[in-house]
Amino acid sequence: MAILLTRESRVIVQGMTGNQGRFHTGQMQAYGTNVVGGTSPGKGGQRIDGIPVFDTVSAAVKATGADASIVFVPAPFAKDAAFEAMENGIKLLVMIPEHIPVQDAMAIVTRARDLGVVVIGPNTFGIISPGEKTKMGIMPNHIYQSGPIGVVARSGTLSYEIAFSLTNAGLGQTTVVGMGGDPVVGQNFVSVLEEFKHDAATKAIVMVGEIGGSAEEEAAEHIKRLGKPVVAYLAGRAAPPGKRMGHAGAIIERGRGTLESKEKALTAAGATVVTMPWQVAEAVKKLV
Amino acid sequence: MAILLTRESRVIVQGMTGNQGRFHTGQMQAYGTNVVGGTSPGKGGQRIDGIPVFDTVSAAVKATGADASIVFVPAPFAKDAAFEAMENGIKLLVMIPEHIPVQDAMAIVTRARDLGVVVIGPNTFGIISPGEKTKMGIMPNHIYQSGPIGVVARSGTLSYEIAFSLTNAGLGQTTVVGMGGDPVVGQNFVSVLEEFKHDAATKAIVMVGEIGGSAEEEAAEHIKRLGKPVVAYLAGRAAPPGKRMGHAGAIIERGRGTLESKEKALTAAGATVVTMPWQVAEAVKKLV
Amino acid sequence: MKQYEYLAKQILASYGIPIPPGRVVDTPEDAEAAVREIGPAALKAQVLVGGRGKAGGIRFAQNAEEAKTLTKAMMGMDLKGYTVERLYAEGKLEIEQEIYISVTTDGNTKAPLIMASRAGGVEIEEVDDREIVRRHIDPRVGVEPYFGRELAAALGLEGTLFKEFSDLVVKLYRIYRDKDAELVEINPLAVVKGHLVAADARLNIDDSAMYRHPEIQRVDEGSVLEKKVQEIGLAYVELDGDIAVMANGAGMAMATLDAIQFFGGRPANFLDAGGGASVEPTAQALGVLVSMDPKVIFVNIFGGITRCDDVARAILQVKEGVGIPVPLVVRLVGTNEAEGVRLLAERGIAAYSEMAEAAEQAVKLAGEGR
Amino acid sequence: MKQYEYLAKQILASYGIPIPPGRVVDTPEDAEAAVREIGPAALKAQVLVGGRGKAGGIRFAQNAEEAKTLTKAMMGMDLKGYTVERLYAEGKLEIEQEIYISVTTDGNTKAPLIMASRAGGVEIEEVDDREIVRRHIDPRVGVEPYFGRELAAALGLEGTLFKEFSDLVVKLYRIYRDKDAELVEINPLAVVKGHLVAADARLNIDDSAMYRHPEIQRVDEGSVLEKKVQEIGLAYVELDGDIAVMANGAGMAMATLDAIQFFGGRPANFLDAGGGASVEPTAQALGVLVSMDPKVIFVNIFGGITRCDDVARAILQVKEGVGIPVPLVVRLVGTNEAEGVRLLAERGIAAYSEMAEAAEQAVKLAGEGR
Repeated sequence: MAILLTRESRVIVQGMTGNQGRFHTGQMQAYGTNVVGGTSPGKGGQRIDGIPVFDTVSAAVKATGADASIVFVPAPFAKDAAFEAMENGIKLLVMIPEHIPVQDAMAIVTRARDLGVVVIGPNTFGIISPGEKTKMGIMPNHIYQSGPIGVVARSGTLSYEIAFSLTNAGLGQTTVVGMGGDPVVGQNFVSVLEEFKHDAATKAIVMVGEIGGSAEEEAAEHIKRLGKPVVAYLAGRAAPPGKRMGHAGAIIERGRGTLESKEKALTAAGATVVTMPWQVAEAVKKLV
Repeated sequence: MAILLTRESRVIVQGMTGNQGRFHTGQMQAYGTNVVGGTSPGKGGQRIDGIPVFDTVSAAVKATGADASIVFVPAPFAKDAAFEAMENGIKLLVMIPEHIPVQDAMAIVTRARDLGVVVIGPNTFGIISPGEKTKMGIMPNHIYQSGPIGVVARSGTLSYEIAFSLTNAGLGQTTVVGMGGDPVVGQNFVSVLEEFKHDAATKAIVMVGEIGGSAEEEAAEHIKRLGKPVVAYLAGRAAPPGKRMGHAGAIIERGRGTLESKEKALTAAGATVVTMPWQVAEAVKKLV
Repeated sequence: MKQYEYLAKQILASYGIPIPPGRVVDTPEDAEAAVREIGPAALKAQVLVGGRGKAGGIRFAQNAEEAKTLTKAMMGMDLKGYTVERLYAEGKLEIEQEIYISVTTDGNTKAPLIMASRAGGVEIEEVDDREIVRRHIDPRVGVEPYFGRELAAALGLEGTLFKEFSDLVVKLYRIYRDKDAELVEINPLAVVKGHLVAADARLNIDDSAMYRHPEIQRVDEGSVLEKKVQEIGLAYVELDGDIAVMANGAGMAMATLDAIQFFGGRPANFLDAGGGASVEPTAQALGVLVSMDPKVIFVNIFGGITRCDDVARAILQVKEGVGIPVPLVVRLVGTNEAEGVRLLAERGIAAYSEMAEAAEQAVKLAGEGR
Repeated sequence: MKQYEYLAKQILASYGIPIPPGRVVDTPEDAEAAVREIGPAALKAQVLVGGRGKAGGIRFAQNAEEAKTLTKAMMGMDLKGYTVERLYAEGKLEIEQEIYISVTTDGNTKAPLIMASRAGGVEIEEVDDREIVRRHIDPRVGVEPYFGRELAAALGLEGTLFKEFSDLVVKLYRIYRDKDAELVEINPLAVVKGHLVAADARLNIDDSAMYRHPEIQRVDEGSVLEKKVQEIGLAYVELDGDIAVMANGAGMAMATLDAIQFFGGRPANFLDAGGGASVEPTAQALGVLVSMDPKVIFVNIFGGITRCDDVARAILQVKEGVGIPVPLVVRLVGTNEAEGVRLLAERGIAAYSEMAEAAEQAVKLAGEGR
């Protein structure tokens, strides 16, 4: 079992003929993802590793019945790609590119809400469901393993670190979701926790958060009614206030967004809060 | 009984302190409309004929529980007024002004669809429900009478002509709807016919159409399944092709929109088509 | 408001759509100089009617001398009722293919409609429906580049044309939005040396939105009389009959024409005096009808916002001012009817209350009818 | 990308928002001339930090002579770590009231957020929550004038201020949209002689959107080193410790700082080498760390897209090029881990696989820790 992405998902790759698109299409196939097609305007008719390339998503969907898409086009073209996917019936959309203008991200996410599309990202490593042997993303294949833990993270490498430590501790994952590091992304902790809540296979959840924003505080409210144990690790303890740390937009504002307020809220909600990434696996073990 | 506008409707007037707004507020009250308030930015706190004036629709709705609004502001401000009404929960919106840019009308109508707002107009005389003694519009009060006929028209004076001839023939009206003369308006014959279909009090329907567009052809399709008799009168028999007749945008294009094609479609659908306005009442009499 | 081709093309060019080299000319000498500069050129009459080419409004000059001669012949010529006052000298194109594309508003779906066809170069009305690709645009989404690509794919374009056409669709929609266009049309969108060029263009701006486009040139349209009435703010169209007509409301005015025709008469014009015109503009409009020298004047009013007494006052003002030298038939009912009828009766004008009777009488007075 | 106050104000003014008269000056003579022209003026240091006023970055010159003296004193002064390189001489305002207003993006609701308060003039963080009016904007609708009126009403404004404020809200949102702003803030929005004036303004443009704003001036932000690393395209922030740090991914880099602090060390910087940086930029970034002259360099990599062998190659390139004269701790796991570890081992560098162990060792080598 898994959330959002399952074996039934029929995946296309937008921007499949670029370096990144081509490489990760291969990686996804190797992992087991059902990649049914790709798009690259002007290159329709080609095949890459046996997968048909189309000029438009419209043509790809018609020919393959795709319902999910992963986008690899450069940031200035990402909004176009996202709308092309959504207006042509794609219901799960993974936006890999970073540096997408926030206004574009807002337009994408707003439209997605109206159309009932689940957007993962932008600026995400994607989503992987080890139990279903399928992924849409750029995460390394070998660090995951099937098991009962759901993982939701803001940023990429940190989640690899933690997923790998879970795997090494014998704690496999149902699904690992990367929400994306940008200021405006499709998911938030609440929406992903809600999915995990309804996934019978998920027995415990790991939340990987950061300073800035108030997503963790909102998640805390939700955790009270979740009915499943949660371990939370938040990065940014050593970050000085007012400084922006990369594209995570980790700026501390007005008490909200400080590590203290987040950890306090999460602890009060019943979550186990750990201080360092290497403490996560141990904490999870105590709960399952 | 009536459609869309009933005695329960709580009406505000946007632009109530202007000449037109003030005059027609009086006329509406005289007819029986439940006018609960008006708006005029910067003039909040005043009263006009005992009706409270507010600075914003938000304040008016909060104070009066209004659910319907009639807009009298000049065309350049009409889009703003319409959005103010819709975003503040108004569900029936009558747009009197003419010369509203088509792009603005399109934005209004699109948003209305998303929010479930019924828009009458723009460039309309409004809507009147004689049986309920209530109106939102600028039509003369004395020419209507309560009875079993539903009337839907594109343009104003022509509908007065016909409504008055019905009244004079002893054929009162449930509701008379003016869809408005602009290229893009909130209603079409199909949507209004559908309302009349479900109004038990309406026994027969009069459609007043024009050359141009294909609204009448689409209505014909609907009339086949309507279950109520329809009399149709269409203006523009003598209009030469390619000429625009006023703001009705009556331009004949490609066979669609000619009087012949419209009358043929309506006749085929079972409607009684008459040639001149003064033949309408007689034709209706034969049907009820 | 229609724009002359050269104005439309200037706007297209400002959005990065390629247009041929060209210059406006209004004397034979101008044309001579222009052709000397740009080489063999089409001389295109700048009039606001379709089908110019077939009507002789587009001629080709191989050299400057020819341009001078042709311009001499074309300036001042009558083209479907419009006088040619200026030409657009435009570099001759070696056209390989002609495509049609336009964006307009579809009142039925209440959405922008884009139409394209590879059978360009003729009026779209003459193209087989199966050769036209029609796509509605969701106004909440607008036109992102993918929409252009889908359209290019639907037309079967490939390579450079696929890319250029996709880009052009985005720009065309932007013009439609930014400029409040009723219609923006490129026909033909020519393929020249493998690239797209807007060989002809039409741009109609929404009259109601002109107030927010000071950057767009006001273009006079229609006959002298039409312009005169439009200046008063009323809708007016010239027809070819002899019964001058005024009514209030576009639908009512149309029905009035219908009624005249019904009784065998021929209306001379369409004049919508508006839903609530006051004395002065109504009198001015009536003055225009008098100046048309018709056989009969027929005024058909159902007073809603328009007050019958105002109409009566306007009639009397004209009658007692410039005078009304032809028979006048007045039909007057509705708001303040009694007062209006009384005012007219005092000065010897009997008003009808039934539209049918009044129309029949107007036709009879014109010496027509059955 | 933050904009200097004077640049922000130019943009505001281009949207019709009233700003005080002002001029950029960078010499005492400039300032003298400016004040001679505009009269008594505030001399405002153009630096990209908040709270300038309290830090002495805003001074008032009553006359030209004073302006000269003050400018001499202010030019080159250090303001919260930033050197003052230019001033903005701005006509002194008789402020009757100070209002706060800003538009920003709320990542939680994924919608623009407008905040306003009648307690303007101080940082909004210091204003009582109950005195702040917060309204989200539906991005599908944007800001129509009514939204401004609702906001003006919520603030309790009346008369002229009601109208001016309503209009200003529309313009401010338009700037936010058109310019891809992360933040557009007017604080204080001053009431002067009963009218609104933008007395101070902040405008931060979304870095990711700068590519589509050639009209917006690029503003250098940060220290020399920060600029250098940012030019390579990596995210870098200077801190005040002595352990130089490089990691891949913003989250990972933050966690690395946390780990160093956890073991009692002090990180010298934040450096996100990116999710997939190749050899060259990684080597460049590492070169920057070397040039910082830290006690220890700590490289913490979990290879996802980043390949461990690429990182190893970058390390060796720097080691064998400019050299790495301080202790180096490398933690390397993930994609192509074996190859990367082997490459390093060949040149005598032992890589850790556990982040905790590596961080502890780095702290130990810096002579710190518990």
